[in-house]
Amino acid sequence: MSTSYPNRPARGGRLPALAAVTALLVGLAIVFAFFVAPEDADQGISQRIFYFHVPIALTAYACFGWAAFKALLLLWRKEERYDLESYVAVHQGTIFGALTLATGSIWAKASWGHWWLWSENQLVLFLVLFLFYSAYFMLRFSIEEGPRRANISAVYALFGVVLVPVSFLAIRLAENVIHPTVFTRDGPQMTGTMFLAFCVAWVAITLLAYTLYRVELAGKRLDANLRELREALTT
Amino acid sequence: MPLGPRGELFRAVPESGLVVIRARALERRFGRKRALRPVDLAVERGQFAVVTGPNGSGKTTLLRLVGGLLAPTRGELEVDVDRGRLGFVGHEALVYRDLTALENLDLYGRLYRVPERRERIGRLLERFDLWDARHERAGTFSRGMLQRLALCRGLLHEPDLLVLDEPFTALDADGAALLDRQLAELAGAVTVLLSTHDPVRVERLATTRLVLG
Amino acid sequence: MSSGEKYVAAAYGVVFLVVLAYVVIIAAKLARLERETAELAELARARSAPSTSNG
Amino acid sequence: MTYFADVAALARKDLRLELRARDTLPAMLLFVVSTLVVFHFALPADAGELAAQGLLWLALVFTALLGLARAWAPERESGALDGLVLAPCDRSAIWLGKALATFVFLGVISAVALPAFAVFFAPVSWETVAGVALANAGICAVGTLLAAMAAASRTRELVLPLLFLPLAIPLVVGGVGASISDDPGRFLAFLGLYDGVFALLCWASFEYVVSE
Repeated sequence: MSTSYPNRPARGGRLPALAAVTALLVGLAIVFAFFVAPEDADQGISQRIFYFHVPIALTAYACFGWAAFKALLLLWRKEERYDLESYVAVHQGTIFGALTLATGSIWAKASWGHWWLWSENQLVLFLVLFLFYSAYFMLRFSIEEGPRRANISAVYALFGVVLVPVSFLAIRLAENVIHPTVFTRDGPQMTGTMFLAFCVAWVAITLLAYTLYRVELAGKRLDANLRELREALTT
Repeated sequence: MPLGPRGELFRAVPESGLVVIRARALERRFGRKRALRPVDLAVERGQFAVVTGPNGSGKTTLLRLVGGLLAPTRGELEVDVDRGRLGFVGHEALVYRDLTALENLDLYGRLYRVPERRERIGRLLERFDLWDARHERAGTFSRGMLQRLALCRGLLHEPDLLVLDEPFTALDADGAALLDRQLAELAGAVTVLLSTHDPVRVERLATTRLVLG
Repeated sequence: MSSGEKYVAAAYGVVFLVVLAYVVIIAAKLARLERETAELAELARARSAPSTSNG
Repeated sequence: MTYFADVAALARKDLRLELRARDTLPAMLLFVVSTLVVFHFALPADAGELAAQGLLWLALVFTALLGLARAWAPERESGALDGLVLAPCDRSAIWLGKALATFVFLGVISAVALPAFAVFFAPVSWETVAGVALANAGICAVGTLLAAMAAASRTRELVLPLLFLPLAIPLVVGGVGASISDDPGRFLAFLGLYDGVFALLCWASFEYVVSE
């Protein structure tokens, strides 16, 4: 295990600038979603939830992917800082996963009158992933801090990323046999401006996730540094 | 013998010979608790290093680090021994309770690629006075017999480096004498890192001493 | 507000609330960190100049 | 060639331990049969065969969980895992040996559970048997590694089901699908894919679970 300190800020501190740009973009995304994009022909206003729901889902996938990437780096390079980065990425992914479930179920209620639809593959997949990654925290907090916990958390994060396509396939297979679909939903046809609103929202939400990731990482590193300082001063 | 910054004894940079174990400011933490304060150590091939210190000073942690069972939290550790060429005898015998002594050693013999496995197991069991109990389950062994079985397991594959964590515990008089003879035989040929509460017993053999604070 | 509008408001509201909750948690952590650094600074001062501190 | 010799030695060790101690296998056999009986009473009278098929898979998954909780018990009680980790053999052999032994145990359990199911509920098709075999392989591959993770945690029996169930969902989908769908081939192929993908991942990552 190399001895690079885990608490050196990896890259420069342009966090405030990042946060400002994110806030601006999120505001822009809302403006686009509500005022620029035309109302959807058949779904009406409830279609506007789509502009946040799908980008949040895509961002959750990105967080889980990022966590697996950092986990791979930890196992390969054995540098302590990747453990913290992988953990924070999983934490972000779980938050956005929960948001996906929340906004998704509100959208389902608005469009089809049911809070939960087993036929909605995306939602079911996120439910499975949410259960999986919640277990990540149960596992992580039940092992004593150290190289062993870092390795095990990393391996589990790798399993998560493999589980995504496998579960998606399973849910699709289950769809027409075990749970015949009740509501068919063809992909939302998007006009030019709708697609633009979607893209702005996607960039905004991704940046939001990255900002929160950097904020939480900074917080966790501060914690670690302070703990070391306290130890140095009190022993 | 120069004294280390924290008063522990270690050899200066060894002139000749190959360094088998080198630790620089080696530290290990379990969660918030620091189990091993920064330690420097250098042991050459064929040397007999003795680690002493009160309970909780980190002797076991240091030996498990050298054994490769733990990774350092801070500092560096190089152990120039291939995996499988190291014999580790700790507080636990690392043998299956429901397997007989013979079955345990046979399993380890296969995994450690020991040539002429049966003969070597037979000789070791005899030397450690366990031959008559070879078909009995390890679970029925007394602590002393388990410790002797663990020593057989540790020596089975003729290791280049032998790590012994307080090996004399639970051994009765003739068990300890038996271990003394065994260590005397090995000294010089095999590099040994041994932790103990009563250094006098191995004083004659020791070439390097490390006192943990 | 039609039922559709209620749901849209609810969806965006949930997102806003979660982000807000996140900011609140980070703010609380910041406050705790501030307190801890103050404590440590105190400790450091006490350690570096023991004679003057209790004079 | 020594890799498979190591795996064989490790698997034999587990089988011998189980024959000696005889504590896990009988418990699992009794558990699966009593679970099926409980399910009978849990099913409403007019529940069709479909529901029953689903319950078979539920019984198999939870029985496997019981077995997996005990998978690393001998190593944990004796600390012998340290001895195995220090051996020159590839550490994935430790996983494969344990997975094979667990597969044999699950095979014995299934050999009792399937006939019992046929007697209690509904006849068992060949596709179901194939599905059970493939699912058991997946359960052993993934479950053995998760059990090793759980073994390193303080709340072992508590955390293992949480780790295992999400990963078992695709297996249940594949298994139930193979039992009741009119095109079981697709589901059996999916189970095969699951086994292949996760066995490879377990094989590559097991080392990091048991060593530092």
